Amino acid sequence: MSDTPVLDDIPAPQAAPAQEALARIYGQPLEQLPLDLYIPPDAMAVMLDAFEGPLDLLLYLIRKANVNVLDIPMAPLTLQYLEYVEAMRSQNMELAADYLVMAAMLIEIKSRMLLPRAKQAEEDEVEDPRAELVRRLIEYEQMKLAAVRLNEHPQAERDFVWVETWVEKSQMQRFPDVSVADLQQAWQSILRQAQLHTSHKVQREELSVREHMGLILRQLKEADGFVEFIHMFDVELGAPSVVVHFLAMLELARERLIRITQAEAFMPIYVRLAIADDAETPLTEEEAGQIVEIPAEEGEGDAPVTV
Amino acid sequence: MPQLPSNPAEIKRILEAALLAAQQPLSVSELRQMFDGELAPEVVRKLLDELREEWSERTVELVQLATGWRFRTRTEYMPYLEALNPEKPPKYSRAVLETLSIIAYRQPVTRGDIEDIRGVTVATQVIKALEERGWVDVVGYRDTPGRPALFATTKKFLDDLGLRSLTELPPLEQLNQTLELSDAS
Amino acid sequence: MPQLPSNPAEIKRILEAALLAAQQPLSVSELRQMFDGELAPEVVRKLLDELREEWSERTVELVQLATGWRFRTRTEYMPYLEALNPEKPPKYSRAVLETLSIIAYRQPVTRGDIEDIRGVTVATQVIKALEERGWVDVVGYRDTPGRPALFATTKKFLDDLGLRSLTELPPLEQLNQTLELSDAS
Repeated sequence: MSDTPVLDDIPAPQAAPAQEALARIYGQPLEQLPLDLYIPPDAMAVMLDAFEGPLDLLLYLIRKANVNVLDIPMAPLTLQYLEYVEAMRSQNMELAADYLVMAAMLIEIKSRMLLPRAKQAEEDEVEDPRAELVRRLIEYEQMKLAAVRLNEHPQAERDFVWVETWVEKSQMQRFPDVSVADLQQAWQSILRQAQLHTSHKVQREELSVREHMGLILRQLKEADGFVEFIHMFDVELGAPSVVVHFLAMLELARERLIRITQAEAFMPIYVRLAIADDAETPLTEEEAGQIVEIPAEEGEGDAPVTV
Repeated sequence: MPQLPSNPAEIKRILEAALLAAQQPLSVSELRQMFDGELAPEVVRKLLDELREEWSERTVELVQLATGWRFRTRTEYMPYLEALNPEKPPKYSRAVLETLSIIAYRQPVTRGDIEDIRGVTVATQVIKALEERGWVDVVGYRDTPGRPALFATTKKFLDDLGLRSLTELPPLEQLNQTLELSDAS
Repeated sequence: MPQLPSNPAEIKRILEAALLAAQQPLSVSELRQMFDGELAPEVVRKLLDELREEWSERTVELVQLATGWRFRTRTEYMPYLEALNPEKPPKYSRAVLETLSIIAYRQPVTRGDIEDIRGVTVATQVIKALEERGWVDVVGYRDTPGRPALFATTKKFLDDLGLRSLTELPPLEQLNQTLELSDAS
């Protein structure tokens, strides 16, 4: 019944060529397909695994026969395809479903090709009944090859590892951000607390004096000894600053945080930090006679800060 | 915010430190954050090119990916590194690889499109495996009955394959040309 | 299992690649696994020492820890890496903020002063936190029994808060008014 040439080299399932592996299963080449329609379940599983579907099986048959995809001999191809499918179907109906659809398609194409073509139609580029199948085979083969290429491409974790050197987090000390508003809020919370406990009166305090008190103490600490009074002032900061600085110095003296000394009238005035020795080792008689100590207000030094 | 060093060599070392420690690729704009955006993108790019050059002969290489720059070990060391890490990445079946190829080259595609090309039903776990790897995701739904999901590859897919864009995918075999040629004959 | 390279330089490069890619410290015995244990531990140790030396001037350093060897980003790059991954900044406790505001507004003050104002004991770590931050320091000692340290805010404190001087802090009077207003409402 077949009027198309028989392709001897398309392998039938009964006589698969032994030279080339049909597939590799668990690394072992599958060189031979089962010899008759009785296929042991294991072998069948192997065969089903070998093909990704009807297109894959068709491509295999075509490539094996070394025929042009564009000129597929439909009759032998269909025949061989059906033999494979029959073998599969006898074992696994569910998996053969896709294959059966293709079988129907092949038979349909084959029958359409058997129909005599009208003369006039021959001149007009009649579409080959195989065209759609060819298009699908080519597209599938393209994707099949692309998958192989893609798999060969270096892949993270399989072919290389990302470098991720250790950053010792504990070394990375992060500090909280504090804004003026935070301080303001903290102060308000202190006041609230204070109001709950006592009826302290909050007095206006010249902040700049406080700031300069700190500046003076720091200045003296860095100097680590006596600093001449006039050197304590930076006149370039302007009169208000000098005044505040002076007030701060008086306040520090009052709080006995600094000592201001002058050996005798019109001699340079020296300023230094109050040190422990001041209290414990009184000055010698001579020193005491020469050094005029600017007295600090008594009894105020350890008064609690009013809130 | 730390200061921008005046010395380009020092800036380059900072970029290097950041890239070596990064847990994901760093883009030029992310790298610029370290200098409060005060460094021009062209300068960063130039320094990155220099860094890539400097590291080209070493054990790890600096590569430019879809989402930014990152250091990775050279492939030749993988056989040794594998001995250290018993956890192997998944080895994908042909079904998964073919599905991935179709999504990569034909995106966005529905499951139906993939099935048409492959000629077989695509098992749910095939797509799931790719989604779990973070290589494909649903980018929309086709406006046809059933509103099937449209799959596309992700930036992670490009990053993991060391690609900057889909145009860097291996070119498809030009099988179609054969078709045209023999049609003409 | 890959072959043990005959060239020590090549072995060193493999160790380097492994350590750069590792997510945790690698011990000498783990590193030897890469060569199927064919490399003597002394050789590995010697090569690691050489590697440490080679990397000593670079952006990451090879350090030996209790559990093994590891590449670590040098601390000097931390501020930049931090800018890259802005985590949510930690917050100071109320105790720290209140102590800071008392030192800011009432400086110089002793710990006793702060306790008087707050009505509660001030924990040592509260003041320590502020000292470590470089925001307060001891500017002197009050000449009273026990000679308590006097704390004041530093220039860094002003800089970090964007103030030119303490006078730019909101005046207390205004604060009190706000308080009264909010209490009245």
